[in-house]
Amino acid sequence: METIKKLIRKQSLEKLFTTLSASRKVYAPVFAADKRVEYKYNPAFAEVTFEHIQSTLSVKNVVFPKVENLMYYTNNKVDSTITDIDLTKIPEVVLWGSHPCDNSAYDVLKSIFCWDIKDEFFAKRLEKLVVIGLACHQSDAYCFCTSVGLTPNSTKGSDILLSKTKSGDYIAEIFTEKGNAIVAASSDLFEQPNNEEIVIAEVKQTFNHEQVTEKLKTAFEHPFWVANSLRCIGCGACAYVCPTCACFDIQDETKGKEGRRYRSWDSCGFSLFTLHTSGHNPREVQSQRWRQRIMHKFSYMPDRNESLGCVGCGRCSRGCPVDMNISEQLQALQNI
Amino acid sequence: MSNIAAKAKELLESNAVQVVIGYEVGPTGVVRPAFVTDSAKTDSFIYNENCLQNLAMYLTKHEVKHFGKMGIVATLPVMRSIMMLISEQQVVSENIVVLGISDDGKLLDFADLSVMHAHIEKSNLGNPTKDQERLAELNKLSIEEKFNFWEQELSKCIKCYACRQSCPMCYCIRCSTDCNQPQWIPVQSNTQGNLDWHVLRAMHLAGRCISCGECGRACPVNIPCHLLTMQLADQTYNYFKVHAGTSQDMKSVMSTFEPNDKESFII
Amino acid sequence: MCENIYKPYLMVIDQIVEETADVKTFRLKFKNQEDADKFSFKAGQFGEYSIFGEGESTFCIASAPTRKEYIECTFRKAGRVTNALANAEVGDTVGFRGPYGNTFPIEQWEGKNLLYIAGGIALPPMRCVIWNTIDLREKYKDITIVYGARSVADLVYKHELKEWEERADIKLITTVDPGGQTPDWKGEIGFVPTVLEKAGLSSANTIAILCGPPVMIKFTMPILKNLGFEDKDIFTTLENRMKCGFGKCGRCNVGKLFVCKDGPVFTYEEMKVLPAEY
Amino acid sequence: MSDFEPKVVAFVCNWCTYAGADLTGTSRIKYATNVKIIRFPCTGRIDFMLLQKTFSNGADGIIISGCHPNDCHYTSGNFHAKRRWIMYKELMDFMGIDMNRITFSWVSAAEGARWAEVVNTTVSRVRELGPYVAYKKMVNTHIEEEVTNE
Repeated sequence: METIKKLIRKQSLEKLFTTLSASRKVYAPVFAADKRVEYKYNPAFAEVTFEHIQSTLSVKNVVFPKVENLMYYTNNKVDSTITDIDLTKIPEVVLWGSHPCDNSAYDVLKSIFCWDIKDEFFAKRLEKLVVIGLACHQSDAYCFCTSVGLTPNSTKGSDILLSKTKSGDYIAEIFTEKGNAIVAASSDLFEQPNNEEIVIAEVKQTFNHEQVTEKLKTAFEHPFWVANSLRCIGCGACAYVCPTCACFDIQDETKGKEGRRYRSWDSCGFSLFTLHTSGHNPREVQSQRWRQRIMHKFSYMPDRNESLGCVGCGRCSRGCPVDMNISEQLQALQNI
Repeated sequence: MSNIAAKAKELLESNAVQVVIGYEVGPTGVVRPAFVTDSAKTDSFIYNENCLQNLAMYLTKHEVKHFGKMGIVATLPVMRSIMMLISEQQVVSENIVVLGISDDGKLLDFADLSVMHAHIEKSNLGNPTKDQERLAELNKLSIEEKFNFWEQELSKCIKCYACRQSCPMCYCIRCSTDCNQPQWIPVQSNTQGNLDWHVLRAMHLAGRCISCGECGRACPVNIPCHLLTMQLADQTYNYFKVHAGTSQDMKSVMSTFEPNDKESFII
Repeated sequence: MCENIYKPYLMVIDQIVEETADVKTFRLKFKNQEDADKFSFKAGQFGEYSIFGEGESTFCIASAPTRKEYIECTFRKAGRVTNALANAEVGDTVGFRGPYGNTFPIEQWEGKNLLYIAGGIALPPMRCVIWNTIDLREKYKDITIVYGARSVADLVYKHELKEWEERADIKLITTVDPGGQTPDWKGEIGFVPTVLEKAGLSSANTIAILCGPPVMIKFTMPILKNLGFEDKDIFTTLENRMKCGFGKCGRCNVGKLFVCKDGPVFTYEEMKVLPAEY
Repeated sequence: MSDFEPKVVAFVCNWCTYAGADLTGTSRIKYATNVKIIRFPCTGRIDFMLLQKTFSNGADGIIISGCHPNDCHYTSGNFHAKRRWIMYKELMDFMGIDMNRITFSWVSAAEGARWAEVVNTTVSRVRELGPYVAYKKMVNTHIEEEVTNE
């Protein structure tokens, strides 16, 4: 459908939010007690922040939960049975106020989960998701969306994108039928847009992702990897906060005879990730694992899935205990 | 701090060490670990009050060890970690040169480990004041309040294991959580499993934690998990009069005993 | 209701063969006839076998696709799942997902000589293609199998080795590592590469299919090169840690390829351009 | 709560308390049937993770018992255990896990009557405390929220 532009006054946002909360789950960012920003289901509108740069964790969990059951089973040796998951129970969720980088990540995840056989768990959750994005009007030194081909007001992945105007009202751009349905249900809250200027954050481009991808084709054996990953301690923080990291583990958990098979987030930064039962590990040391992380996102994925595995949100660098700053590393890689 | 740079340069030039581990400032202004192998590049080393990360964890990291002898910029927690690592036979004292930093930020000259030992002995070995105050506050709570506090905090855990990875004492090549026969700690993150993990971590660090607080700093979701190990560090002293990481031939608190260890709860 | 790609078939253990002290072969039959009717696979493909409550483990399907009605898998007791499998009994239910991965291009091999080289527990992933080609015997010229293990006790498929040995249309060379022989051992003594070198084989019109531990591959490759094998005529089946089996979980990722989707069968030519992360 | 029957798990050492519990039986001393005894070679073998698993699998109380100090079949297993339990108890106290639900005791092979007393006092104390609701709640909460995302 064609993009529709509307204006919504700041005092009308609460009305829209409460209307939405009444009929479905709304997942919105709030400030936690320790000043971190986290997303919460159906918070009070007063809690919801419009002034955050980035939440600590990404919002990929609405389509790819950190733990997700794949089936239930009973193990009776001879008469074991399987019970399927009822995917029709997946609720409708409105994602409120997530930034363009996060919203762009759904396409990336789709290229992983649906490239060959379709992963219905992911696909169903995405289908039930409506995204009301919020263009960034502020940024910090870790943001680098402009370096990966996005902007602080990229529209990709949003059903509706709100952009703040100078007076504090919001311009709502509606891109999809899903978004349109939300606007239509509260049409009294939306007005014709005026010509007021909108505030968009400035994010400086630090590298050119196409050049990085090109460089990486021949950089596998480069000493760069060891030299620049010495301080990496091999935790999974970067992967777990990342909106596009989708590697997972599958495990069984039983109590008595009943149990479930679930998948949970995993990280290529862990040595256990690739360890064979024989004891052989194809990626034995941390530099190899760090290389895999960068290669996967910036070389293998563009090559294989035709999507860059990074949206420039900068969470991995903010969350890293040892400042493995990804945009700095990519900048360096571009020039090796 | 130019004298760290000078000392590092001297060590590298004389080939006394092949790498120096210290601190530098990253492009976003954050202090972070730095590894210098080239004597011409020691100028990037800095030292200020933000240099809090415990660098000792790199002494057992494969790629760092690989360089050969290591020089390491060491504040008190790092010195104590080094003592622990030597006493647990993870680091060979001949392989390291310690560039000690005093509490007021001055470069110390440690001719050998006995000098470092003397320095540690006369330092304040308790938990940092800020953390000790927080411990006292938590200890005042009722049992329900404590449980609620930790339940709430641990529900945030995403099992990224930054607490484990950042800890110099967590050097096991294969951690108990990585073993699945039996699966002590569930792979996925749920509050009960997270609690089990943090109990396991704290217990495995009982008598070994040197109160650097690195685990809590590393946590991306700000769980104060360092308080668990610090509480045990406190109690280790309380019961056994031992501070971890004071000498290179310290006996492990949890694998030794005294027949007259005092307790009041076993009937 | 949508199809759950993670849901396994329920299989019944129909037969258990103890190959060695820690290696077993299971013959599995589908619990539901509908599943059996729908199911088909090709030589080289693998599956995810599971004991409910312990998890899934990846092995190649060891039986030939020409033998319908059942599938077989051979595994060594090594980890949590294989230990649990080893404790299972005839009649127990296990889970199976598959088949996944690519296949040996046996149609392209028609009219050629086939040289199979396997070491230790690496014979099972090749057994499928070996039987497949033996069952279509008239389509291929000479079939040679070189199989080595640490000791006589570690040789798997002992009765099948005997059957192959007795057949005039198959040349079988078995070997055990020095010291691994028994007094009545009639095969070769020595490592696979050495035995291969001595065997006086030719690369003319021949496809080599190689599978074994990394150290065996490392020393066998130069010998195959000396014999004049071209990279594209050397096949192997790779093994990486896997979870999902269809290119989503990211575990078996090597370069831009997924061992589970683009493999497990690779030619040496394909492998050479991959990063050495397998 | 009147019909609440506590589930208590006892981890005991083979040489003293298990034999002691045997003596309780052969002496025909009756004691609470709420206890499930698990025999270990030595108290030194009782890992604290076992206790964690016991609570998460639904126990309301735990007893740990072994040889009196200096009586250990392996000379020092119980001394090691003692140090471990001191630390464990401090940690549990700090984390708000109810130590009134765990009894640590030394019961020798000759103390049949004492074993009955240890069990009875533990069971009646746990009975008064009621089911370990707080822990059970924590164990069960994640299952709904994470999976269905409902």
